[in-house]
Amino acid sequence: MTPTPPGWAGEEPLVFELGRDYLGGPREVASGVPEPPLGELLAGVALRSVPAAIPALPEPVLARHIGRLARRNHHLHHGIYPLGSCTMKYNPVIDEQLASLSGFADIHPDQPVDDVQGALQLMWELERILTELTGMARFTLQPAAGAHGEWTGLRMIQAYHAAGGDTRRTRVIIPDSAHGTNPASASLAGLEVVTVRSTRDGTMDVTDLRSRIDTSVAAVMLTNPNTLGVFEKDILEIAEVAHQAGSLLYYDGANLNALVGIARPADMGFDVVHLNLHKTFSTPHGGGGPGSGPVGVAAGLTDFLPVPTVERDGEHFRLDHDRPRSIGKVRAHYGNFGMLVRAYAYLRAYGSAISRVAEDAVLNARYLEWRLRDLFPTAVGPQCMHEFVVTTRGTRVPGLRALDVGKRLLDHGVYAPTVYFPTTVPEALMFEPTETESKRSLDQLADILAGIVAEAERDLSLLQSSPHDTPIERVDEVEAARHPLLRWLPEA
Amino acid sequence: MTPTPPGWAGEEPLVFELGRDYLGGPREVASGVPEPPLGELLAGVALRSVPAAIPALPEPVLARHIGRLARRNHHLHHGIYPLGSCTMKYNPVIDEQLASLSGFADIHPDQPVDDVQGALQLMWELERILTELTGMARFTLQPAAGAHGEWTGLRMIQAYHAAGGDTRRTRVIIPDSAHGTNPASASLAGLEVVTVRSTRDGTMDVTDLRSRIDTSVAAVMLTNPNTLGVFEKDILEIAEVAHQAGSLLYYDGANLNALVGIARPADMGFDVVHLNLHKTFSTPHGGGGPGSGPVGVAAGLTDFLPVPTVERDGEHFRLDHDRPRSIGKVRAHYGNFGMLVRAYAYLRAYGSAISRVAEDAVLNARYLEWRLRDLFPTAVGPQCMHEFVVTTRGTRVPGLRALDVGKRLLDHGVYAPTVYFPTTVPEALMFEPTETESKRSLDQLADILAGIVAEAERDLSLLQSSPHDTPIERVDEVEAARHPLLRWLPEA
Amino acid sequence: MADRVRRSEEREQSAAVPGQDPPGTRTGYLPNGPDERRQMLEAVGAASIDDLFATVPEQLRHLRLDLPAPLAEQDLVTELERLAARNRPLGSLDSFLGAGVYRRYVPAIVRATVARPEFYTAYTPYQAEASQGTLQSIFEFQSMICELTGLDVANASLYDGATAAAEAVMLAVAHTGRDRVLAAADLNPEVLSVIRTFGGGRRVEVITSGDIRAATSQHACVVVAQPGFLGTVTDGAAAVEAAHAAGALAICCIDPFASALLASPGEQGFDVAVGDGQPLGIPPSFGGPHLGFMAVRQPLMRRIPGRLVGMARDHAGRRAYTLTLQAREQHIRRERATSNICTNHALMALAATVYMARMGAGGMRRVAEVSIRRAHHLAERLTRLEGFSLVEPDRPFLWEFALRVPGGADRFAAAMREAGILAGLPLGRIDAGRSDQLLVCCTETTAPAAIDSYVRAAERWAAGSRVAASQGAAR
Amino acid sequence: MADRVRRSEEREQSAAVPGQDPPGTRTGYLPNGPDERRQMLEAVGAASIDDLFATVPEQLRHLRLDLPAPLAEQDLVTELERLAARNRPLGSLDSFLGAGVYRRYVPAIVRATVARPEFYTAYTPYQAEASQGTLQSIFEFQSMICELTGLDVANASLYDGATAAAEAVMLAVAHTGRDRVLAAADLNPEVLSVIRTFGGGRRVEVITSGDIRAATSQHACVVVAQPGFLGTVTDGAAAVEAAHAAGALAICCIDPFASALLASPGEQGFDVAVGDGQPLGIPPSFGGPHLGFMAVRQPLMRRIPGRLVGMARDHAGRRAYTLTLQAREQHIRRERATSNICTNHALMALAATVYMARMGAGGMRRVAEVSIRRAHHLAERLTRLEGFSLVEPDRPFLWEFALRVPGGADRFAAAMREAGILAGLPLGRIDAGRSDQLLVCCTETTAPAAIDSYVRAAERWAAGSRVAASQGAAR
Ligand SMILES: Cc1ncc(COP(=O)(O)O)c(C=O)c1O
Ligand SMILES: Cc1ncc(COP(=O)(O)O)c(C=O)c1O
Repeated sequence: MTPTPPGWAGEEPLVFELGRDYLGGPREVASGVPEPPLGELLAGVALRSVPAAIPALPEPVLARHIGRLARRNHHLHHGIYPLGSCTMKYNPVIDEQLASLSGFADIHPDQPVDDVQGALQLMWELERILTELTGMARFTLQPAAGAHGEWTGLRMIQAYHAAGGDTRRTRVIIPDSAHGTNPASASLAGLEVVTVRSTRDGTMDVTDLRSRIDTSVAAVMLTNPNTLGVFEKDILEIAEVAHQAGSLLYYDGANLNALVGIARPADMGFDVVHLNLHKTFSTPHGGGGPGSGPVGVAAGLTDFLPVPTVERDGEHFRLDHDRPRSIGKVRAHYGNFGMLVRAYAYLRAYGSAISRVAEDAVLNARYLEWRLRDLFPTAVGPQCMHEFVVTTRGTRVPGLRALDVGKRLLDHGVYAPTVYFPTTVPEALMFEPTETESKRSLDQLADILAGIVAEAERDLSLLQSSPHDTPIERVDEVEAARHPLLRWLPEA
Repeated sequence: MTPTPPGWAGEEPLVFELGRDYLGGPREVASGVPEPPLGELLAGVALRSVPAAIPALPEPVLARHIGRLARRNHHLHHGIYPLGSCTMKYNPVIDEQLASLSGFADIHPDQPVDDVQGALQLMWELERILTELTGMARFTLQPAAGAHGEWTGLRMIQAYHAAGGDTRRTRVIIPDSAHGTNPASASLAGLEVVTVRSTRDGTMDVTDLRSRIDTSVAAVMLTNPNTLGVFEKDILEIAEVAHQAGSLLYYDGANLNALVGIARPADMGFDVVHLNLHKTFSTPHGGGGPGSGPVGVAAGLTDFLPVPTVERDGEHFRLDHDRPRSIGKVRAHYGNFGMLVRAYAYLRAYGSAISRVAEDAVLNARYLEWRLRDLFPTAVGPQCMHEFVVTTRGTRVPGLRALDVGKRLLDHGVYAPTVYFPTTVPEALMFEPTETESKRSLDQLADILAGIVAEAERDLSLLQSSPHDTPIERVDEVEAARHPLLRWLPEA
Repeated sequence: MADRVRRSEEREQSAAVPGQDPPGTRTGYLPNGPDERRQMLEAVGAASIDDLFATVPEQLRHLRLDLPAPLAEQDLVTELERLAARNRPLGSLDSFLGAGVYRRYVPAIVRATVARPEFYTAYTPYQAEASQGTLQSIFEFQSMICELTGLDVANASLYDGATAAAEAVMLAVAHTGRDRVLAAADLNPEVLSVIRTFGGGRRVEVITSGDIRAATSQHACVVVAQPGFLGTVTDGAAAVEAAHAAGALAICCIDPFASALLASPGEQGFDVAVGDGQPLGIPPSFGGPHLGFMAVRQPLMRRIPGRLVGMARDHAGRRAYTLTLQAREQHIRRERATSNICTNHALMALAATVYMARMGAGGMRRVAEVSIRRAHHLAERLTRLEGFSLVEPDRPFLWEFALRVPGGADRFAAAMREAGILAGLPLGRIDAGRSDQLLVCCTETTAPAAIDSYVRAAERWAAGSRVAASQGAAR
Repeated sequence: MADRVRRSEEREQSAAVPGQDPPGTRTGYLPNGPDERRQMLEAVGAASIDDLFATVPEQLRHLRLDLPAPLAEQDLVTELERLAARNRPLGSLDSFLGAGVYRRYVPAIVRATVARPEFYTAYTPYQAEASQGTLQSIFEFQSMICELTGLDVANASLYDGATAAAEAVMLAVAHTGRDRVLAAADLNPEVLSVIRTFGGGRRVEVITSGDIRAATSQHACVVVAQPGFLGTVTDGAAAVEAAHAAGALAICCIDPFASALLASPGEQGFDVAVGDGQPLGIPPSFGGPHLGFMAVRQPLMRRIPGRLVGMARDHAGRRAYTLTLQAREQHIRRERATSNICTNHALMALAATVYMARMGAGGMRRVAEVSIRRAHHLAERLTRLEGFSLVEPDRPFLWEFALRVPGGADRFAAAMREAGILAGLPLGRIDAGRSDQLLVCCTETTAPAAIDSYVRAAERWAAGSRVAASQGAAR
């Protein structure tokens, strides 16, 4: 490989190396008012002794810095992003433009309700659509992400049991294949985690569940389809088991893309549901967030929703803060409203055709799984929903590792699938193409993977040292963790 | 070099290869009116027999196509763009956002004037600023680019002479170093071109001018500083010579960036001036356009301005179409208004500090010239204004060609300077850094060039086969011209 | 302590603009501060900035310009928003204005694309290796224009439809060596007057005629519009026949949506098609920047003005795009170039390319259809009112029609404007003989409710003019 | 001929949504058409789409959902613009609302950056090699937050200032093993109630007190705000001293602009600083998405929740950035993670990073200063009016102040709103005892003319309430 030129892919300095002007800055507005010395206005107040070492970069310098950083990112407008469990679907451009309308972006949460009727109506209508899609009685739109929703839901479940005088329920049952946020959220809510095994077909082991459930269990938490991309076929039985033990059933909606418009969590017996609008309803991931994780509840739990709720009186919308059984506030204000606008726009674009999303998501996954059938063994058989897990164990190439396949994909302008998750599958590669990839794109990915396996058969080291054509090669992670360098230092 | 991966830099299919759907398309609005068969509404009209082969691409497919094409462009947010004569200065982001305000973008040229007072005021004020900066009496903002402005200016000069009963003036004097549009515009105006030599110091040869000027000359066209980046030191004498012969003096304002706020064409004796807003006043180049080329005239020529002009009556602004001596219309409507908004915003940001632009533009050029002093001989000595021309003739490396240096720069994320222009200098490299490059960026460019020359001394072939790290290598231009393939063909 | 900081800021002050600027703040978009400036001046051996301009005669320098104070970005926004607020956007009215500039829906992805710095901050793609994005998109644009017009070669863009028409005429003049032009009387008047100004320099005589069959062997070309300025469909085949019979070129000024639906210029035998691509994803913007396009038959390839992008191979055999056939252009041929055009409207061509790729031929056709249906529906309802009639009732029209209104078109339009309706272009402004006529346009952005409002307001006007007429009779 | 085309379109129809859809049109954002779908179904051996869902019990399927019809993009815009128009943007009013959410000027480059698909369509940067852009920008964000707060380690973002404060409390609880929290009485009430909800699950007791010195050895931490909710400056050093004396952590909820001007939390001795970065280039957006940030001292590094980006080397020795110390996080540690956070607010952190890099510490300080000057000027003028006074006249304040108004704050605010002025937050909504008080805010976007309007309107109100009072007295 020729050395990476500074131009197309070379190192980019830090903001701190591009300027040292900690005192200047862009031209500022005139105050337009009398200007007594600041010391008079802030008598006795301790001011900074030295300015923060944050340089003011002239716009041309900053713009180029941003332009060069932008080019160092894989993103959806560049190539497929088949990260399993993450639902990296296309984010409609119009939704970005709509969310930035001043009527949405430039409104304050403390404005009089008459000033924000459109915002409240949007939230009210979005809540109605989400209830229709899930069968739940009501939703809170407040949680900022899936994990936040999980914790909010668990807090409501705690409140529900407590309100029934049942204070012994301190445990949550979670399958071994669950996403890490499930146990972490339980723990943050002060609940203890009980893990239930999966069967060989990847679904929850109902026998194991029966053996572990008792009156100490506040909730059973499930993802459906689960993180292996398999529909929990025994879901109705699981619901019965949970409910009979007095437990509630919690739905981690991260995988709703497989079922949206096809089947509803409420009908499966779920009592509490969180949705990831940044997955199923296409609000962008933003390099890590923001997301939005609304939580829906069955009729018996609506009293516990966080305050405020959005209510409609005829043609008028209002916020209801006066809910005495509420778990309280889970964040400031009313939710990631900008994300709600995007999700609402997305849902209105599909409207009654929303099931087409799930249909194509599943068809795409099933097709890609089929295309890869001779390359990698699947974890649990070939009947996936919107995503599937394969393993590099047992392929034609001994020593082939999931990580190396993922890294080599980067050289082809394809992001790696989720690797080593779920943790129940060794050397897992978890593919979720989503419905917004074309057949052409899936065929391309399958061809690239076939090429990689063939290449690995010839020379595994090429994979092991990959990627080669990305802005950087593999990072020395061990050293990074051993001597963490987490910030620029002025004197460094 | 490893083969370019399809991901980071590989070939991108054409739109026509990404879809074949010539009949479908995105969901459309309902007409909301009765829908008789179209044949009834268009009785007897010949409709297309086959649809145009323009496919409708689903948004995710199109977005990725655009994203991948975008990455294949050098641009100002990626690296320096030192194209001489092109003034590739930074384009402020705010100007883009302001031009897209609905109050500017969503107005129709035929709206009643009361609906567009803000637009007319903006144009009126912009005209005032341009007259202040140039000393001309009035401007037309209509021409869409510099060349369009040149032709418009020459048409006014023709009208001026004709109005004075002087119809024998059919020739234009243009220096040999002039930009190609100058003679081409003259020719389009029906004028004959007379070329005047430059002296060794790069300025116009006044003796040669005197020998060629006579009563057949309608105008002398000059760029100042000229295309060698040299101020026409004899400009006042040239003006006298031209005027004494009854000729007018035309200013190609492409290089005003060297002088804006420092000196004015009117004071130098110019009668007609065009400005390139897409150079001096930072409206973006857009991959080739649109630009904007307003033309200013001295008091004696204002009658000939294209219709309409923008006039102010007290607080009210209007369009004046009733100008009997006008040369008529040079384009539809009133100008590239969106560009005028950007230029106006730019000029208001600098306001009375506008001379800082010229100061830094010249300082940057002079500094870069100084940094390159030992690498390349300059064409005409080291006292450049905003740009300078060097040559690869007579460097340490025999056989070093301007083209090869330019191509090798591309490997470093730097665009090539203008090469082989002006045509009066063999193997010319024409650098115009502009005022929006930092010293750091200029030092980097100088270092890269030093590296390239050193490399060439060792191995010229590396340059001759460059670029290596761009999305494509050199193109077979001869073959391209011999068998021009100018469009995709459905059956190709 | 704040004061200590303040004092050290004063260092930064040196080169700042005089006046009330707070220390350390910077004006405009200049990356170099006083330190860099000092270092650079020293390096080049200049004692001061003034020294740099020593070659400029002293008497020309030291201007005292009357310019407003520099503005902070925030103040700039306030200032420009104030001006923008003094305009009434079409979106805040019910607009029926067309006449060559159309309010069509611009898909979000079109707007987002032209806002990308990779495209808008790039220059003309001289260095193909670092400009494949722009080059490929232009190649796609050329291909689409060829598809749309049914012709063989399209260029990378011209300024607007009017200058494109003028360039086409110049092409015909050069090609035939003739100096007369026969233009249909119903060309857009803006287009016609630009043709005249272009022709003027080279002493080309432009004759308009209602009868396009009047072409003779002195004519370089026949120019017609599809649709005509008044929205009606032109018999292109007849124009082509007449032109070719006279040995002249046949030029068609075509609306791109007309081309998506009707028999294309190529299909009808035209030699050159030009037009304005504004309706293809470009906002009205008070008349510009819009997009001139031109397509010609193969034999005219080397006469086409402006840039051309070709598909080729790079040295590694990869597909590559590059500017080609540059020997036609000003930077090579100077006074013998086919045109003086250099900067063109590439970014607008990109907008049109993305628009067409999003909509496809099918989507564009449906946009045309919905526009036609709405216009016909409106025309039908209006002409039921007393005193309202079509100016050309016997000619088929697309989405625009000339309407005769009672009581004067200017007064009618003013009254409608009071009701928030831009009723159309009063044609008396262009032709005094048409002061009772209005050019009315519908597009896919014309809401059905706006059509209802138009009809209701026209009803009121009709009633009013009935009263006025009867009062006039009584008087 | 049009009909021939029409008929062939019907092929495309097969999988379309039932109803009035024209043939061939596509709904939503699905790239595959009926042909591709057919091929794929065949390949996987499914007879129909329905077959794909065979593992879902029959009784759960075949929903009949009550959802609106799909919308074309143009109709979607109409619909959403209609809703947006039912809101009154702050820019169309004279706004003096703050209370934790500020209308600060957002530089154009900030808006343009977060609109770039390279950033907004990327995922959490798991694969460092293909995510250097996001990773480096987060590293820069972390560094800036450290600089701003004067602390050692900052994370890659949290949801908002309120959850950041709650996470800080959880960190203190875990770190100290104690379960009581002493919170200043003037914490933002939103922040305080979120801390309570977070604490509730783990049975952490949150006590508020006006006297922060009440910290004991049972307290995990002391939490104060800079400035306090009512805009006044907090004596951070005193809080730190009290906390540390009790062996508790000192946590500061800080406004980033306060941190640009005042002695930083680090300088004052705090262990943890949290806050909301919304004022750093993020629009109010009705309360979200905003930006939680957190910085801690070095010894607390491994307790910090959320992602951390570190600078490292790649195998070729180049500088590289990567997610690091992941053993704190849920995907590794599951129930023993420091927090459950996964998705964070990275794009908002990018906005803040670009904002800070554009403004610099100096620019931010001047923004703070102009806000302070305006607020003090307004306060000064208002308190000259009869019946108006500062609630805390003896404490220095920054750009917000609590104002006592005659006649009831709610009524006053409503009357001001009639005049187009958002006069501030009526504090009675939060604390019934403060129904005569209003929290008033000025920023650099508060036009001096708006201040004049406020004073004039308040004068009218004062006059009116004098009249009312005298009438009341007369009655
Ligand atoms: C199955 C599952 N559950 C929960 C989550 C957590 O959601 P969030 O990242 O929005 O907090 C994820 C996210 O990746 C997930 O895939
Ligand atoms: C010196 C000079 N004159 C004229 C022009 C023509 O301007 P435009 O490209 O805007 O037509 C240019 C453009 O490059 C130029 O550099």
